[in-house]
Amino acid sequence: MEQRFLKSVLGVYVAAFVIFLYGPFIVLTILSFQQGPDGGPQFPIIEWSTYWYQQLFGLTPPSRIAPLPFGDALIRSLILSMMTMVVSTVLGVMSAQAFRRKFKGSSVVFYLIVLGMMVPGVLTGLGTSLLANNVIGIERHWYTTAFATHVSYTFPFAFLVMLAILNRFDASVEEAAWSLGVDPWTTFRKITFPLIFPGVLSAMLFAFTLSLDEFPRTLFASGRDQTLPLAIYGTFSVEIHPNIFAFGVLTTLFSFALLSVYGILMGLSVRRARRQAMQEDIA
Amino acid sequence: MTYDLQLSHIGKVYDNGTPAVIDFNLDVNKGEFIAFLGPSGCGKTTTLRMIAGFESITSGDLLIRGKRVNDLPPERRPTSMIFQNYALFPHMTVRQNVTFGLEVKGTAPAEAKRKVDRILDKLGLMEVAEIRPTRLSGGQRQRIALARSLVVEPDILLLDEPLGALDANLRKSIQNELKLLQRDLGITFVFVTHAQSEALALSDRIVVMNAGRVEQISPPRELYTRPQSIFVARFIGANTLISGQVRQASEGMARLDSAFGTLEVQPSHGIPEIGAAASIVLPAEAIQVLPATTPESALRADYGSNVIACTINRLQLVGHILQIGLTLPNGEPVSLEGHADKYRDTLTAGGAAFVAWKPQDATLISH
Amino acid sequence: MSTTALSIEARQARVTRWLLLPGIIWMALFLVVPIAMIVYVSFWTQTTFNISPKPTLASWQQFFSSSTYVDSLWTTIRIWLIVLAATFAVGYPTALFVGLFVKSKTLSTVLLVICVIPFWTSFLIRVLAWRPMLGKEGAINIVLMKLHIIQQPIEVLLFTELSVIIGMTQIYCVFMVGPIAFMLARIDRNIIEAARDLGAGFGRIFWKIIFPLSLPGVVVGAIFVSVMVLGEFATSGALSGRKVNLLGNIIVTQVGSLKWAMASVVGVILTVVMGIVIAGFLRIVDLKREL
Amino acid sequence: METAVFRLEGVTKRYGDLVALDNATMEAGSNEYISFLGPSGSGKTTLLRVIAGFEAPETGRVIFEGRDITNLPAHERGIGFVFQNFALFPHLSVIANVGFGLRYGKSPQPEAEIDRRAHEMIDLVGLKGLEDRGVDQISGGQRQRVALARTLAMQPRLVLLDEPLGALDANLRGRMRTELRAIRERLGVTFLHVTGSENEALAMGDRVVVLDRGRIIQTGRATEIYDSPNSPDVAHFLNRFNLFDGTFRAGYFEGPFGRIPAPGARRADRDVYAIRYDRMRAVAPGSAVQGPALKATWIASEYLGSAIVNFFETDGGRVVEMEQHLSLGAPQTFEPRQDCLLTWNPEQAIVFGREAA
Repeated sequence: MEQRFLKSVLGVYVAAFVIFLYGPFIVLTILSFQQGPDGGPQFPIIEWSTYWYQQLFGLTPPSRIAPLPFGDALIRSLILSMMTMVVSTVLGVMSAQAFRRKFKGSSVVFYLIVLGMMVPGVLTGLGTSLLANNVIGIERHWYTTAFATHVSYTFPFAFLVMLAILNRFDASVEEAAWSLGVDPWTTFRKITFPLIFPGVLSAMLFAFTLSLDEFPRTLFASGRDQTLPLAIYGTFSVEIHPNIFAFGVLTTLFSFALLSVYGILMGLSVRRARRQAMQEDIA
Repeated sequence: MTYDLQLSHIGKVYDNGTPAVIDFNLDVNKGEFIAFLGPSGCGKTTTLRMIAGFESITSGDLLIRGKRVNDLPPERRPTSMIFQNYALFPHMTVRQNVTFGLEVKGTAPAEAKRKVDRILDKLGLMEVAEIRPTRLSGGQRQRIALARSLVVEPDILLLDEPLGALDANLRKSIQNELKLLQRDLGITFVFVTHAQSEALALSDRIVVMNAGRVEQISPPRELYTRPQSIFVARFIGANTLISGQVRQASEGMARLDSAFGTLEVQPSHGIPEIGAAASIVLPAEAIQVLPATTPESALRADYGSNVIACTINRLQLVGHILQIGLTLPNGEPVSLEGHADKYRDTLTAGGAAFVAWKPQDATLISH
Repeated sequence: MSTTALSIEARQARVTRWLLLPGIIWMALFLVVPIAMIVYVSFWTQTTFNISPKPTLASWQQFFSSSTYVDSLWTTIRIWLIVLAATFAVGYPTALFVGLFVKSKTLSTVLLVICVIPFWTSFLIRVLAWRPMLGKEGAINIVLMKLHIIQQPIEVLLFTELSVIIGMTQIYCVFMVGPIAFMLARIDRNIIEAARDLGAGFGRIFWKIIFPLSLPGVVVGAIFVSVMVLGEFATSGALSGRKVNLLGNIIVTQVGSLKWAMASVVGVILTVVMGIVIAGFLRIVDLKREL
Repeated sequence: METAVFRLEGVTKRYGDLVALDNATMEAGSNEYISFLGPSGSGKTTLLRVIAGFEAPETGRVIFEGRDITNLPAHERGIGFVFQNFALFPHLSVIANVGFGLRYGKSPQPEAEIDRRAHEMIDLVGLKGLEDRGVDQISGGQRQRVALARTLAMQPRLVLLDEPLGALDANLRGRMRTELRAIRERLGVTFLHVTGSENEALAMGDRVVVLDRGRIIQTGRATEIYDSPNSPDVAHFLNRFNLFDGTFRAGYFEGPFGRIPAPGARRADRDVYAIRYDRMRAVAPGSAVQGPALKATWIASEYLGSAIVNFFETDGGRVVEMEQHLSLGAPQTFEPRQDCLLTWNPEQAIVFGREAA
């Protein structure tokens, strides 16, 4: 009885929590339909319109409010996230694979890697730009210095994901392959990798997401050409218009759609596997 | 007199409408060791969890020492459960694990310490008392679970496959320990297992379950030698089933027409109908293997018409046990074993022999 | 005969070394060296337009003699502690519900996904979205006035320390929920049943069993939140109307005016604070063992 | 015995302070079935893993077909290994599991040959018709067979089996024992089989190797080990003997059952009297008994189906077991706490003594 009561209280609490979590987003969505080009990013709504969405795609006549300069920044961000994703996942898989064997100094190496996610972004960004700017004297670019800081941030996440996956990995299948005369590299390609692939995918997803939205590191380390978060940050210093809200709604909807497709596909494959298993049980 | 535990017409239907347990009836005396035995999914664990209070009871009455406890939550029932994975508190030392139940009850610390010390000592856990259980072996963890349950002095101890997580080596010795402990304490044990060897070895009575129903409740030996249904005959022991048709039946003797001629059996539960289809259930232990040289008259005198010629395929001595593999005339293989002293040099692999049994050693089950 | 060949052990050790090398080099070059750089540069000599590697304590003295700078250190610590407590208070009950009380695996996954979805909106836009929420004519005031709970709009909501705290709590609380829910979901249900079986009520089970077992999740969550809050500057910049100056804000302004040495001093102080905080948390829980 | 296929010379393996293998030396001939017996933690599995090349020994040599393979990695050894958990490749079908080594191993075969040999192996282990199933769609017994077929497809001359039947239930285990022996005899391969069950070790091995704390303490034919264990430890691991401490002096053993003659005692590091469970007899307390007489109280019995084990407690609080096989007739029955006198034929006992010749 006691527990059931607690459960309903907690249920209500969680509902409130979700409202807290989504409140700003809902307000942002509402305001993205503000009248344009004269309506500001605040209540009340003067008149509902899709002006700001049209503006994003350049469908409105030119006005005093310039369209958001996000085109190039978005492409740069996507390329940077891809690069970061690939490198940090490869590094993560390699290091986690190494950690399956006990070795001297493993604690030091573990914390060295994990340090990457424990150092605030401002510090890494600052340090890297000091290094590039004042000591080596090279120019900073999003694809050099910023890329380096991104990987040192996402690599620990990929590493931890892979470590968790490999910790639960039953090594006897690899030993079985060796005892069949298959060399370790082929064994990794044909046995280990296919089996840890779901983990690799989530490590990639992690790295990509973190890198795409990474801001403090990039701020110092990326030099002249902006990435998407920097471009957004740039609009802060001038006046804000609802077009940035519209942009937020669209990006969220886009990623949500991608996520749903992924979820539905996963759900279907799980259900198919379950149905197969059930048929086996009956047979 | 009141029973320690009574299940009267207990039934359980899951929320989705599937029945899990159907009309379960059982009276348990104080100090009895009861085993629930059956294949996975037969409802044995569900029944145990109903007794513990973790599953609601759909119908029927559950009585502990005469008191109806259907609606009591587990924390207020005088039962204690040993989980299959032991469910020890991983962040507490062995001593803290065992003390937990007494703390909850509000036992004075000094008294609690005395009780905990006594039980730790009894189960040989004193040396590991200050260690966390995650670092201990399976056998030790099992004993901690026992100590944690026993220290609160439950009326009934419920055990859910407590030997399942142990390796085969350890299982035998822990099994013995458990048996001796139960005899020593005199508490009622209800034990769930899917391994017949455990049920046979440990319990006073075995409840065989199949698909939610009770098939038979009997002491081990009776269950083994006198199965009451085809399911039990196939599930328990190593029985040979010979089917046929009842030709003649009376109080003390029934005759059955089978592929091996007319066979005699003493019906143990009721007189079968004449002409009915029935099976003779022949436990491996009831079968005598006799050398081919045994004179026919001697066979007839001892075993009547229950003699079948057979071929011996395989003889293997494992320790002092002779394992015999033979084939009946219809090609059915039979495996049995005997003490080496009994069969010393009387049988040869590849040779012919007789199998024979006494009418009272077999059981007749009507279909 | 290959008696001179390497032993199996030595061969495995060699493979391990090669697997680790790229990661170690990367982290050394792009993480350790940059941090060392901050320490080094904090002792450089700064003139208005230039900086030279002549060692001096000038920037350090400047930091500690300026009340603006020292205050920002205390503000950072205060906001960090408040946000940490708030995310824990807001997050733990949610995690308890998601990780422990929800029995269906599907539902708990759905709830977790719901918590994660906001992350697909850019962090900066999420911060910005709080402005029309908290403003004098913002959503909260509108709703509260419509409900007749208040007569006058609440003005302290925006461009104050409170708005920074509210914003950060919302943005970072999910980092608390995730690890705690994960640890709670890992608790074997039989353990809780065993405790009930021994007569314990919910309160005791919570304090003696559930909470201690979820502690590693709390610590991991706290580390996440601390790392992010201590290094923050965007939320405070956007929601406080420049009233709240965190160490991060100072670094940004100093870099903006090319005062590298001063930025480095603040960076070193931030590093020290961070180091103390993380070391403290890691004393409670061995991160490596919990994986 | 023909020439040894395989030899271990003074192999030692430590994990930190724990000595898993202590100077182990043994050899196996071709076409031999050797089983290993010992309590858990005795080093049986480590022994197999060292032979397979999954673990490297600190000292000693492993020799296979006349070659020192101590430093050879596992995939170059050509020794088969069957795991307790089967270790099938979960993402591959039955036939792909069996053909895996032929396809990706040292000497890759043409597809047609892989297919032929994989099918041949699947037939051998009786899995025809299941070729295209996923390995999670077949039963435990079938998985065991896939594991065996996968190993045998490589035609190794030596196969290591690490508790291969441990994951199967009792009924299946009995059947698989017979099958395993039959398959081995057909192929003439040497099997080294580690098992936790003394019964399995005795039933399956042509020879049995007994291990204790990393040391090989006895090697011999199954009947030899059973009838004459060379130390109290071996007798203990066989799980068939009541062991009594006492003193052996001048041809007599003095124990809790009195002082009785003990001719033919074996030399050992301590004085122990061993008598098999099935050699014990219980008689009424007053009976006149010649030879050993042990006062005891009946406490419990266990029904094994084919036999009954009775437990007695002696005055000293020791538990003594007596087994009666039901093929020898109806068993004795006892009342709770009934006093008895336990006795046996002293000629059937095995006595270990420090002073024995």
